[in-house]
Amino acid sequence: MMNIPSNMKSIQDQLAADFEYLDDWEERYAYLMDLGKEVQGLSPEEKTSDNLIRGCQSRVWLITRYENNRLWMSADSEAFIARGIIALLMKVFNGQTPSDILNENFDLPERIGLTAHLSPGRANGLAGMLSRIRHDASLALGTQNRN
Amino acid sequence: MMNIPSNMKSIQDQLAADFEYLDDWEERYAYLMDLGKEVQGLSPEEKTSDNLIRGCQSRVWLITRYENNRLWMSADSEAFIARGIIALLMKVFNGQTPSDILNENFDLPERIGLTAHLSPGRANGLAGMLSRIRHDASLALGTQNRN
Amino acid sequence: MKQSDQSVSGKTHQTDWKAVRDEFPALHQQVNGYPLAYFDHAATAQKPRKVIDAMTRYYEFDNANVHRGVHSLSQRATLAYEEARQKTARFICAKDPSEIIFTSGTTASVNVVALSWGRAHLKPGDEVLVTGLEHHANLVPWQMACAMTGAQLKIVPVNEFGEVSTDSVAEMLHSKTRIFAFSWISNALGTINPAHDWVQLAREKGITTLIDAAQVAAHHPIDVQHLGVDFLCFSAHKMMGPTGLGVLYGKKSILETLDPVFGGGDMIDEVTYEKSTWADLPYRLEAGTPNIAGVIGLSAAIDFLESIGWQNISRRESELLQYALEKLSEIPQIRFIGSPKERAGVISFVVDGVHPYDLGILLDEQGIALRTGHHCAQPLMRHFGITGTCRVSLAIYNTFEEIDQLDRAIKRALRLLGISQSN
Amino acid sequence: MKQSDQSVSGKTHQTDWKAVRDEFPALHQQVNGYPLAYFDHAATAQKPRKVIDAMTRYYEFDNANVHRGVHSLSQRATLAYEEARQKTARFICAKDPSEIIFTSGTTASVNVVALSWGRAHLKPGDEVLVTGLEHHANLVPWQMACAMTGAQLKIVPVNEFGEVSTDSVAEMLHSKTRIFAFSWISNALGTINPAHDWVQLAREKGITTLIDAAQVAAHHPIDVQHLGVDFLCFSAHKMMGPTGLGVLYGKKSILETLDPVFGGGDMIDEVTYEKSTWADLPYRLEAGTPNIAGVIGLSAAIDFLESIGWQNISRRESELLQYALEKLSEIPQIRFIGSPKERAGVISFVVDGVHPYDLGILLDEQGIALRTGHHCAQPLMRHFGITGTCRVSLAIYNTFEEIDQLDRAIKRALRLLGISQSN
Ligand SMILES: Cc1ncc(COP(=O)(O)O)c(C=O)c1O
Ligand SMILES: Cc1ncc(COP(=O)(O)O)c(C=O)c1O
Repeated sequence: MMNIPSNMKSIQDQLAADFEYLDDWEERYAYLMDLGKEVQGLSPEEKTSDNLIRGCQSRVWLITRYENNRLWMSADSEAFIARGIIALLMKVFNGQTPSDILNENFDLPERIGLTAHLSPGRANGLAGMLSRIRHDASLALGTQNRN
Repeated sequence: MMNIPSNMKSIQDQLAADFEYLDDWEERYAYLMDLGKEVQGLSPEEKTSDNLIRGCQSRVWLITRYENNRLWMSADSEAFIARGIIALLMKVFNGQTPSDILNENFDLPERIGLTAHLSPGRANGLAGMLSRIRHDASLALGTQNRN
Repeated sequence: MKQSDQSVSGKTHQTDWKAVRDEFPALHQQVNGYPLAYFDHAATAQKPRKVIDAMTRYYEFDNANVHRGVHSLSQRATLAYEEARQKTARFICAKDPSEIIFTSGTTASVNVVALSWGRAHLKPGDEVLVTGLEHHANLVPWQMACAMTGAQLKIVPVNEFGEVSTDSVAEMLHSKTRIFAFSWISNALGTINPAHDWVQLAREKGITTLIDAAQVAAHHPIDVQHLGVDFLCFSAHKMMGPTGLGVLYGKKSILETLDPVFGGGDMIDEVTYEKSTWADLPYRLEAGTPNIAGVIGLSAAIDFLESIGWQNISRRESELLQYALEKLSEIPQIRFIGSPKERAGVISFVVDGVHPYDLGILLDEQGIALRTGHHCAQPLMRHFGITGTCRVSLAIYNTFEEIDQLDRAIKRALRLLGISQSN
Repeated sequence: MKQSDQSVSGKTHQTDWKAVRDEFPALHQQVNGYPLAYFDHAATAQKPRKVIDAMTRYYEFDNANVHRGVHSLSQRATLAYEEARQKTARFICAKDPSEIIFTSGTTASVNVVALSWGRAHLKPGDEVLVTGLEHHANLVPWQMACAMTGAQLKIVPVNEFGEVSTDSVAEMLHSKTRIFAFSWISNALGTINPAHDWVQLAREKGITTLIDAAQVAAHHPIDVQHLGVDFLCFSAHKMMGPTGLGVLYGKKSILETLDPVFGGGDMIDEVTYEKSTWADLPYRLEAGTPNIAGVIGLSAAIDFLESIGWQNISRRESELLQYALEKLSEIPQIRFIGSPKERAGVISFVVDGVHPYDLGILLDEQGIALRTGHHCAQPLMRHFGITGTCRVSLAIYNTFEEIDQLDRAIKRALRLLGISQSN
């Protein structure tokens, strides 16, 4: 978990390529949910309302930790698809530096046909998760700059 | 003023005929405002808020009196056109019996091209005046029936 | 068990339901490569061409501010606006058009009553009664009114079938109860409450009544005289009319006692810098420029519903409901939430082990629009020990084929989710 | 002095005003046998084709309830709704979309502040300051808030020109003043107030500010950052958008302290039978199904105005205003009410001995739509010793020919009324 990941652009490219192999929406969702199964999840005590991402119809909890100049995250959700989305986010953002996170153009959802999940409405969690990650990254950046 | 008028249908027909002679809207309004000049009006003391017809943009006051089984009315307004409308109403309804008033189909406005003044909005007084007259006629009818 | 609309159309006589459906432009589209099957009627209804056109026409020809203008456009707009009020009055059998207040929605209507009537009539020790079935729109305003006045909110319990028994209502209506506010049809479960009986019970005890008829107006005729209710609220957008418009009906004698909640143009009689006096009803409760186009759209929606006829509407809806219930009960993983004896075209269900959100997404991929979540009835969900359901809500423009499509789509989604029949 | 639009178009460079006018379907009609000349813009604006089409398109393709749906239509509707919020935020330079609350109109926006902020911050001894120019929408709610809280309403006086001097404002903003609520542009006289300066004066004394920008949004760019104002209100229908929709802007830090006025769906976080917690901004202040189509129409109206550009808009409006003032001042019977140095495209006048209603009717007979009456500003009318005026209000879609038509029509009406020049 603490291994330093490769750069975000190439991770996104790799994931987009993985999804491109899949023929139809069924396979894409099946793959997404499979990715979700790998997410470690959170303990009941970690599922606090502070860690709850508002604006998800299925509850999503997300915790970030700033360590060694990098942002580490763990998350959980009640729904399979939301967990799949968590998995994608973790693959891309987990262990990256705050400034890289803030500079990254996260276009993966469009590229793999999951744009719907990015809508700013409150039914979906992706927008909420993304803004929590970015928010925590800017906080971390603040800490870093003060150091 | 206390002369018993002819029946309302024939008064309406007569007025409609008078207006038919007029060539255009200018002549019709000129005639209407001329009719309005004949309206006797009310004294300042009679212009109470009870006598005010709500829903006229130009203030209109109307008083009815029930005497000899007939409804007698006097009215006033600040505006020339509203006084003209008052004149029409008085010609048709003044001195009629309550039951005749309530039974009369008052279609004169349509016939002389003044329908706009009948709209149920609050800019115009005709609807308000008409419903006040009808209201007072039903009250009078109640009195009559109890006698 | 597959029925086609053709084979069924024999049952519903005169009405050509295909032609009715054709009047709704939004229904004729593909979603994710599938024909759209819109089952989210209880959230908001689709709009027939005539409603859309009426508003377009208004903006193209008659657009003007109402009431104070003497020019022709303003006269025309005012006439259309006030005729719509008369039509709405007739639609629910109100005695007088001035008993119809146009608001921005059911939510606003309930809040106006809770704020204005509530402030005037509630005090510590008093009780406000609602049922356990309420939409937040008929619950939260009363919580707020109680918090403000010190009155207490009481809830008539819901049974395991998603019903509220008339006995419980009778028991909880007592000398401390000031108002009984209840939904006639539950948006979450479809339960139809015996509105007339409940109002009678309350009236016998001199208790004021409010009916949340948001789910009723597109489905059943409403007769406020027969109901005897004091207040009744509904939204245009749920009855094939436009968004941003609601109706508050109130008995004239009681509306006349209400202080306005909002102040501004149109609701005043005379204003000085020091104080203002209020206009007559209905204007007193309609501050500011109203939703004129919305009112004209509502008027067209009423015409549309009446042109189809209530008998045809209910026959069609109950046929669709029966068919959908049949199909869905054949899917063993489905557990219905609520099984009220009197049920409108609403079916709520869950699949144990599956979050409604997942199912909703996978159905959307197959063109199915249904609602997942708490349906603005969180306490009711908690009553059933769940956080949400999938809700199918039906309208006359749905087809039996769409229900077949739903059936296939659910099965496919469950396979994908790995929830096999044998689970 | 007769100018044609052709001869003038040279002055206004790029913009083809005839083409702009052609985008407004309602303007191309005859009224009583004359071409309609619509001078009632301040009451409500006409709508360009693009605004009407955006709403039609919404109803034809994307109509669904927002926020809680996972299906595609609901996603599309939500996206459009929230993008419109972002656009509106940008339109007035708000820092954050959550500072934009959609309401049913300016009137509702002001009332929400008066009720929610007022209840929390006003107490006996406090003062609320408004000006003598206010529309009832920014006067009556404050009277009601004062009646409820025991605060006192103070009025900055209007001078003979229909202006409020900044000196008087400075004088009346003092330690007891809690909020200063004023209209940026007077709908009755067209007076443009120095909004930025007034807000600065109030801020220096720590006084909360509210701007009624109902008459501004179609005419001038609004920059809430530059203004530094706490609350700002406007209506879509006055800026070529639809009826039934308004905006309440509030600084986030202050909006966050506001309790909701209405309770219901969408504004809650968690509801139990006993109590509820509120959602985050902006939802907390948007109870119930919003006016979704209206919001989409507003978005199109913003696009339309921006596509023309503020410079072009103000140049055009001031050319029309100058021309109209010139023409009308040549009619000796006309007495202007208000002659503010800074004036938007609004001209109020009376003819002594003639009731505005009579003039309005006789102008309507000649295709002229203008407003007569008190313009929801009764106290201001009383200040001038009149009960009402005739009001010409101009917009970019008006033409110089229409002003000529107005000129001829007034002269003809005055002849008919027997008010000859020599009077
Ligand atoms: C200056 C001003 N404030 C407020 C309002 C009220 O706006 P609305 O009626 O759209 O709520 C108006 C328009 O009537 C206005 O001109
Ligand atoms: C039963 C019920 N009551 C009230 C409402 C609230 O209606 P609106 O959101 O139109 O104000 C709804 C709809 O959401 C409903 O279904």
